[in-house]
Formats: sequence, structure tokens, C-alpha cells
Amino acid sequence: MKKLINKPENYVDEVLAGMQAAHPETYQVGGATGRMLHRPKPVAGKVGVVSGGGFGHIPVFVGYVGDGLLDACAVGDVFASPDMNPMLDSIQFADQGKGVLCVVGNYGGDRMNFDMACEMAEMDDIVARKVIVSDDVAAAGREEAEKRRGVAGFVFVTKVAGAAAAAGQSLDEVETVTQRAADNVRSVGVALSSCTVPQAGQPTFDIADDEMEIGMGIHGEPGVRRGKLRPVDEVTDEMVDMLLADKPVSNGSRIALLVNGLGATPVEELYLVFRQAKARLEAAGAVIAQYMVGNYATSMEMAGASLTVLHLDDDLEALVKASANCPFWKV
Amino acid sequence: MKKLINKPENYVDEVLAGMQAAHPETYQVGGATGRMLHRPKPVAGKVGVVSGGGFGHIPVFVGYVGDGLLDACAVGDVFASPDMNPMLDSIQFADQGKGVLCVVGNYGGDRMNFDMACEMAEMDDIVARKVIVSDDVAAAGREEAEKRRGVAGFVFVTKVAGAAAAAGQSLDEVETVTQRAADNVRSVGVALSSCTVPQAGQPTFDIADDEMEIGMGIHGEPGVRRGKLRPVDEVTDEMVDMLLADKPVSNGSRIALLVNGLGATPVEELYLVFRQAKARLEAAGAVIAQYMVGNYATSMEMAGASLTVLHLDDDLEALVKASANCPFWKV
Amino acid sequence: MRFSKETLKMAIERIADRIDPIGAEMNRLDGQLGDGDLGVTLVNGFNNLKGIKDDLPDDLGRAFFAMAKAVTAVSGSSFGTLLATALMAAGKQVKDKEEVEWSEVRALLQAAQEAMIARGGANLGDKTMLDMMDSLISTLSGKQTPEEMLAAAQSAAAQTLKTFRDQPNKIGRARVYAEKSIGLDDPGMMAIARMIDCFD
Amino acid sequence: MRFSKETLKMAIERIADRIDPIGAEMNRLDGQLGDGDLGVTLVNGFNNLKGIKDDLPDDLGRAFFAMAKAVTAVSGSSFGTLLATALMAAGKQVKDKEEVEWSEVRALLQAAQEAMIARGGANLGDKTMLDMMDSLISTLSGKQTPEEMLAAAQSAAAQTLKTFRDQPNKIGRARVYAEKSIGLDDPGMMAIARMIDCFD
Ligand SMILES: Nc1ncnc2c1ncn2[C@@H]1O[C@H](COP(=O)(O)OP(=O)(O)O)[C@@H](O)[C@H]1O
Ligand SMILES: Nc1ncnc2c1ncn2[C@@H]1O[C@H](COP(=O)(O)OP(=O)(O)O)[C@@H](O)[C@H]1O
Ligand SMILES: [Mg+2]
Ligand SMILES: [Mg+2]
Ligand SMILES: [Mg+2]
Ligand SMILES: [Mg+2]
Repeated sequence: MKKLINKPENYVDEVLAGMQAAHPETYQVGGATGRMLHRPKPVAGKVGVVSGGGFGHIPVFVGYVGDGLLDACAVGDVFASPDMNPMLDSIQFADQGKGVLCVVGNYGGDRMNFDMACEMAEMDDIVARKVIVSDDVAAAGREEAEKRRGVAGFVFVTKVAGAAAAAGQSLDEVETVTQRAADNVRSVGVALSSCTVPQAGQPTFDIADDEMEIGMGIHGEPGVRRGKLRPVDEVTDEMVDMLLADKPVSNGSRIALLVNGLGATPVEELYLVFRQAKARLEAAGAVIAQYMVGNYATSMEMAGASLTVLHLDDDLEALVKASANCPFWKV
Repeated sequence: MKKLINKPENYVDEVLAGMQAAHPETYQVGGATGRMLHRPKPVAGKVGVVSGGGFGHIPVFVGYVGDGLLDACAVGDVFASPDMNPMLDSIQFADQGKGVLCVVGNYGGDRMNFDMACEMAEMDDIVARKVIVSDDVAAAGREEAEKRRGVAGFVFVTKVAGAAAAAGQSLDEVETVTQRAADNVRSVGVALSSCTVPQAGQPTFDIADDEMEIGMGIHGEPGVRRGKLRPVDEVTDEMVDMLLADKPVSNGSRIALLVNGLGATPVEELYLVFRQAKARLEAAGAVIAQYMVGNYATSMEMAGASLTVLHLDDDLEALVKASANCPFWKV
Repeated sequence: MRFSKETLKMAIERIADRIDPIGAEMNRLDGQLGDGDLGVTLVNGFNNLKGIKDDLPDDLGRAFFAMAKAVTAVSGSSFGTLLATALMAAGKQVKDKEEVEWSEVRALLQAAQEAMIARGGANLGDKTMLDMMDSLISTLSGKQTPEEMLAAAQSAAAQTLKTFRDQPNKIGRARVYAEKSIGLDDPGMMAIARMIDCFD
Repeated sequence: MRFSKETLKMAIERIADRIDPIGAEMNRLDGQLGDGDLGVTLVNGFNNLKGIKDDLPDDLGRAFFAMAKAVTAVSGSSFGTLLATALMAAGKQVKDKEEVEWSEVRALLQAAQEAMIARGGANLGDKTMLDMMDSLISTLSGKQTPEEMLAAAQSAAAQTLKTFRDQPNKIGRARVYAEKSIGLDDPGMMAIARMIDCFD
């Protein structure tokens, strides 16, 4: 294991401490167990937006605490759901009397614990609802779309929720439009190398020096195809094909595009992916109304990239473009 | 070689095309050979600021074209100086009658070619001057400081030059304050793994699975010490010690700090480096007036991190904090 | 004495007193079919419960919720999550009450069982703690005093273990070892039986 | 006919005509001590020069600068950079002139040599193209016509190669092979000798 870390068992808490030290105007460590990151003060007069999930995906989840994004976020161990308590802490912090929306990745533990946190919150007369992000088209077919994992699509869904809340929408409205974002976002990734969970000490999976895996999940879950590494244009073509097969675009369809690095892939290569993805999507008729290129949803030192497309309507486009600000992303 | 690329010989040009495609409002590919990136239009009424150097360090050099930063930048092959022509193109583009400052890393080819470009520009009655960045304390002792390589300190020196020019300072003034930034910036890095030059196809250097090299250059130039990988706090201590031994801080010294990732190191780990560096520098009396954590000067897929300290005076602090905007950095 | 937060406090004390040997036994049992962490969950869970037992709110509903919070703080294991789910479901039944009749305990168990089925997606007959809950709910029907209830619960627990021993596990981690699980007690069922014994 | 842009054009044509075999030879020679790219530099450089030879500005200074630009566009090798440096230094001497006397060529070489020393940091005697330049400068002293100059240059070039052959290289990539370089001609020197021969 080759990491710039101290003791594996302190990894998560020390990184959170570093994040607060670097960005105290945005991040404060809180909660009974120090596993919540929240804004220094809740923003009054709006619906709260929170999330939570396993660690090791920075900026997902916890990095997106910020203006027009999350009010608070629960933090688990590496690749493991937080327990219910920091989720409840987050909901309680974010609630300003108008209710709270939880943006949750489609993983069993995350869902179950957020369910409990919402029920607990109810006991305090806080209305908390959940929108599930399940954007990974490689994880299951269209007929089982509810089984798909949540990956980088989280970024757009969170952006929509945060912007709707910041615009003063009611919980019902925020929930509706966020659910529409979740319904209209699709992702697929390609992994070139494994990551290593610090407490495990060994790479999560093996992959040969000349292999890639299309569709692999952000914890190393199996993808749809393992094969020889191909030129980036061909790899990108395959990913674009999967996205368009799952949800086509027609002439003039407006989309938001995220070309995302998994952690260890140089940004130079992400621009190669972007170049080809843009060409292909535009050739298919799409209008790329908003896009990002960079490390927005990672798996520590995993090498690879993912493509995320959010199919826009007028409301979603306005919300995706609304201003937002966290240390990893300014819009 | 495990890279998401097409043909190695097209790597640089395709990445530049991707950068322009992603950020056309900031980057335009230009020059006779397509090896200049420049702003869509030169900004009138100010001193021009340009740079240039080998490719594979994004955002250094070419990513820093933007508001309050570079007007244009010459692009070489991977880790190889651009020839004189795109440098001259850059100078000619940036010149608006008030002269041009070239911020140049301390590498033989870069210096020599910028010398020629400045001479050539003179033929067109353009006044172009050079400030050399040589911040790597590991590259040579204090008595031979002029032999030090230019590494991540480039970011701060460019920021100062860009801000001074944007503020309407004359070429003399921009040059003077930029030189002061160059004189007061120190860096040191630690490498955990090699990068691979696409056309070489093989890792640039070998390093064992449990080794690190303190002081290694951004092309794999030898550092001061190769040894067993240690906990991040100890590695950070060693780097801070080297920086402070070279240029101490006294109580209340104001500094800017950059905790930089070399490309493949997860941002989580950079926050661990930041946490310890901040604690140590503050314990030494420094006041960290400005800081950044992220991938600001990379070596493709090299793993590791570097620390850069800019020792501030009032002018430098104001310039470092002045607003700036490029796709990789908003201030 | 009716069922109140004092009852919950006493229950925590009784079980916490004996949880270390029970934990060791459950780790072994879970290790034969699963990941061997059930005992860890139990030990940590009851440690947390001990930490809050003196500060339980008078409101029974809130007392159950506080216990659920304490249990969820320990780990992400199925048993912990389901136990917390059960406690919350029970809590909802007794919101704003400080005491209930002992005869109402059966209704709390029923609410708990429904919530656990909803949360975990298992069915009765899958050889899980749900089946143990089910036989407890049946046996408590008509029982009025804690003494009667304990005796009935103990014999029902023993009988249930026996009934399911030679059936295969059909859910969770143990499902992969369905064949191997024949002849072995389900760890979650056994854990409940051992907890009941603590009141003897 | 005095020295003008037509002279430069003619020189480019003459050398470009024969650069392919010269390039092959220089790659071999450079490969014995260095990285074997000198020939590539020469071939690409004169290809570029051919591309601009018909568009040279009348102003001799600007013509030299245009040639320097064309040379620098090919690669980052030492020879290319130094040749461009030489052309720029010569250009500065004749800024705003369309013609100069042949006798002034020696001054141009001298300016070029100084600039190359300043740029490259080598000394006379290091066994580089500088030493070739030096003997050319000496031999051209007092020569007035191109014919006289060519004859003198050819014999000086041959003599210089001979003089330095048995000395070690003291700069650049070849320095690492200082011992090995004894008995071998310096590729940069040889390249200049071959270029002079093109005017024969
Ligand atoms: N979905 C489920 N529904 C009901 N009970 C379950 C379920 N999954 C597991 N259990 C019970 O939990 C016990 C295992 O608990 P634990 O070791 O904490 O789970 P794990 O390690 O598999 O997360 C099983 O013996 C079974 O009785
Ligand atoms: N610093 C220097 N000063 C003068 N001449 C030099 C210098 N370095 C190299 N040369 C000349 O250039 C020739 C090699 O040219 P080239 O192959 O283009 O260089 P390289 O491949 O080492 O960059 C040498 O034979 C020598 O004559
Ligand atoms: Mg278990
Ligand atoms: Mg478990
Ligand atoms: Mg050579
Ligand atoms: Mg060379």
C-alpha cells in the first residue's frame, strides 16, 4: 500500500480535520462522533439539503458541502455507509423549519440508515425526505434500473437539489425537481487500476497491466466488460454508446456533461475523453448546455474516468447553471 | 503504459484541442504550429504576461492562461521545451504596446528559447523580459540557488505577475515584483511513483513499492534522499524542515502555502499533508495568509505531493490574493 | 409495576452484564456461516446502551428511540440495523406514554417485526431472527405478567431453535452457505434466545 | 554582386540540395558520441529554410531573422538552437541593410560566434562547432571575393578537423564520452565542413 497517510484507522478523521483546517469558512466537523461536515451556520429560510455515504470519493459526498449545494453531510468509513447518527445530526443541523431533502446514493447501507434517520427526525417533527441516485447504467439493465448504483451522477443531482433549495422552493418542489434530476441522469465509468482501502492494505481488485474494465463501480464492483485497453477515442465511444442506448438524445436535446476522473488519472487524459465525448454527443444531436472536466467523484487512487449525462429540461438547466460554491467547484 | 490516450505522437495536440473544446471562453489554440494557447482576445492597456514549457504538468504551464494570470503560453512536447516560435507567438499576442513579461521555469531549453524569443521580439520593437522561477530547494544548495529547477512555485510567481499586470503596473514594476516573488518562493516535493512519457512508453524511473524519494524533480530528476515510505506527518515534517532551513520564518511572518498533488495522489492525502504542514508552519511562527490544496502542478500520473511557500510582503500578499480566473483556479 | 423506562433500564443492565460471553459465542456461531461479527455488534451495542441507560427520557417512545440511536452508533451489521429498526417501531407505538401494560408488549413486538420485514426484505421461514420474533409473538398471546411471559418465551425460543436447526438459511450472508447451514443454529435467532435467558 | 538576400537564398538551395546524404552521415557521427539526432536537425532545418527561401524579406537583418525562426521551429537540439542564435546575431549586424560587402561576412561570423558562446556557455578549444567558426574567422581575414573565401574556408575546415580529431570533447552530451571522442570528428564541426563543401 503506497499512501501518504498516518495510521489507517485515523485516516478518515484526519482527512476531515485537514479539510476543516483548509476551508473553515465552508467546512466544520460536527456531530457526536465527528462524522458530520457542515457549514459553519445553517442557512435560514430554506429547505435543508444533506447527504452522506462512504468515504474515499472526495469531493463526493462531503466535499459538496457549500453554498447552493449541501448544508451538511454524514461521513462513513472508507467505502462503508455512515451509521444513522451522523445522518440524523445532518438532518437536524440542516432543518430550518422547512424540511430537509436527503440525496442518497443507491447502496443498501446508505439507504437503510437514511431511512432510519428520517424516521428519527420525524420524532422531532422534522420532515425529511429521500431522493435516491442510481445512475450507473452498467450496474443493471433498464428493466432493473432501481438496482443501479449511484456514482458521479450524484454531483448533478446534488447541484439541482442545492440550487432549488437556495431558490426558496418548498420541500415538495425541491423533492420533485431533484427526483426528476435523478430520473434523468446516466453514468458509466472505466477503471484502469484498483484503489486500496487503507485498513485493508491491499488493492481491492486485480487488473492486468494492459486491461481495462468498462462499467466498473466506484468500489470496484464488476462492470460489463473487461478487455484490453483501447485508444481513448474507442473507450469513450463505447461509454457514449452505453449512455445513449440507455437514454437516447434527439436533435437539440439539451444535456449537462461531466467527464470525471476517478482519482489517479491525469487531467490531460480527461480532456481527451471530453474531446471525443463532446464530438460524439453533438453528432448525436445533443446540445451540451453545461459541462465539467475534472475529479468530481473519485475512488482514491483508482485510475480511470467516467461519463455522466444529465438530460435537461428548462428547470433543470437553470438549476444546474445556478451559482454554487464549494472548495472543489465554483459555478 | 496504462493511459487513456490515442497515438502518443498526437497526445499534446489532442489534449490542447480538448482544453479548447472545454473552455473556449478562456483557451484558444494558436500559433503557426498550434503550440500556443492564448486568451480569445488580448487584454488591451496592460503589460502582457506569458509563459511556456514542456507539457505534462497541467495546470502548469498552459492551464494558467486566464484572467489575472497568463495572456498566452507556449507548449512543448511532453517534458521538452517548446521551440522559440510559439514563445515568440505568445509574446506577440500578449504585447499591447506596454511590453511583455515571460515567467520561465529554470530549465536550459526553456531559458535559451525564451532568450531567443525575446531577442526576436525586439526586432519588432517589443520589449520582452524574463523572470526565472527556480524554487526547488532540493535541486541545489543555497550557494547554487540559481541552479534550482522551477517547480510548483511557478503558480505563485505567475499569479503575482498576472495580478500586477492586471492592476496596470508598468513592465518595470511588474518585472520587479515578479522577481521578488521568484526570489521568495521555495518548494520541495516527494515522489511515490513514476510517470510515463507517452512516446517513451515506459516509466521514467523505478521506485520500489515501499519507497519514496524526497526532493525528486517533476520530470523524475534525482532528489536528496530515497528511503522507506514513512507516515505522512513525518514526510511532511521533513519537507517543512527543508523549506524552513532554506528560508526561515520568524514570528508573524506572512506566507502563502501551496499543498500540491503531483497527479495520481488522491486529494484526501493532500489534506493530510496540509494538516501537518499548517500545524508545523504555524508552530514556527508563520501566518498562513493564503493557501491552496490540490493538483496545481503535476507530472501526469506521478504519485506524490509538493509543498510551496511564498514569503510575503504587503505587495506580494495583495497580488497573491487579487482575483484571478482560469478553469483550474478561481481566486 | 407496569412496563416503563425502568423496565428498559433493567433489561439493559441484565443483558449488558452477560453480554461478553454471549458475544464470544455469537462471534463463533456467525463465523461459521457469515462474517463473525455478530458478537462484536452485540457487545458494542450493549456497551452503548449501558452508557445511556441512566439518562433515558420518561417518555417511553423517546426512550426506545434513544436506545435505537445508541444501537445504530456501533456498526453497519444487519443485526444492529434490524434491532434499531425494531426499537424505533416499538417506540412509535408508545409515543407520549410513560407506562404501558405488560400485555401490550406483544403488540410492540408485532410492530417491531413488521418494521424489520419492511426494512430487511426477508420473509418468515427464511431462518432469521424474524422467525424467532414470530414464535415469541405467538406465545405471548394472552400472557399478562412478566413471569408468565418469560417462561413462555424461554420454551418458545428453545423450540424455535430446534425447529429451524435442520432447515437452510435463506437470506443474508448465510444464504451463500445454505447447504452448510443445515444443522447449524441461526446466529440472530440464537442471540435473541440468549438475551431472553438473561432475565431468568 | 554583393552579399544580399539572394546570397542567402542561393546558400539555402545549395545546402538543401545535398542535405539528405549529409544528414545521414551526421546522424551516424552524432550517434557515436551523442544521441544521433544532428542529421535530423539538419534535414528538417533546411527543409524549413527551403520553405521560406522565396519569401525572404529584402532587409538583410529581417532575412537572417526569418531564417533563424525557420531553424528554431524544427527541434530542441543544441545545433539548431546555436545555428538560430548565429543567424540572429548576424541579422542584428545588418539590420536595415539590403546589401553588404563580401568582406563584411567575417564580421557577421564573429558576431555569430560571440552570441553562440554567450548562449551555449562553451569555450574555444572544447572541440565544438565554435572551434570551426574560429578558424573560419581567422582564415577569412583580408579575403575579398567569394571565390577566395570559399577556397580558404575549405582548407581551414579540413585543417581544423584534423587538429581536433585527437583531442577530447569537453562540452555537451559528448563530454561524457570524452575518452571515446578522441580520434573521432566532432559532429557539429563536420556538419559545418560539409555545408561549406556545398558551395564548391
Ligand atoms: N434481511 C434480514 N432480515 C432479518 N434478519 C436478518 C436479515 N439479515 C440478517 N438477519 C439476521 O441477522 C443475523 C446476522 O447478523 P449480523 O452478523 O449482524 O449480520 P451481517 O454480518 O450479515 O451484516 C442473521 O443470523 C439473521 O438472523
Ligand atoms: N554548448 C555548445 N556550444 C557550442 N557547440 C555545441 C554546444 N553543445 C553542442 N555543440 C555542438 O553541437 C553538436 C551536437 O549537436 P546536436 O546533436 O544538435 O546536439 P544535442 O543532440 O546534444 O542537443 C556538437 O557536435 C557540437 O559541435
Ligand atoms: Mg455477521
Ligand atoms: Mg457484518
Ligand atoms: Mg545530438
Ligand atoms: Mg538532441
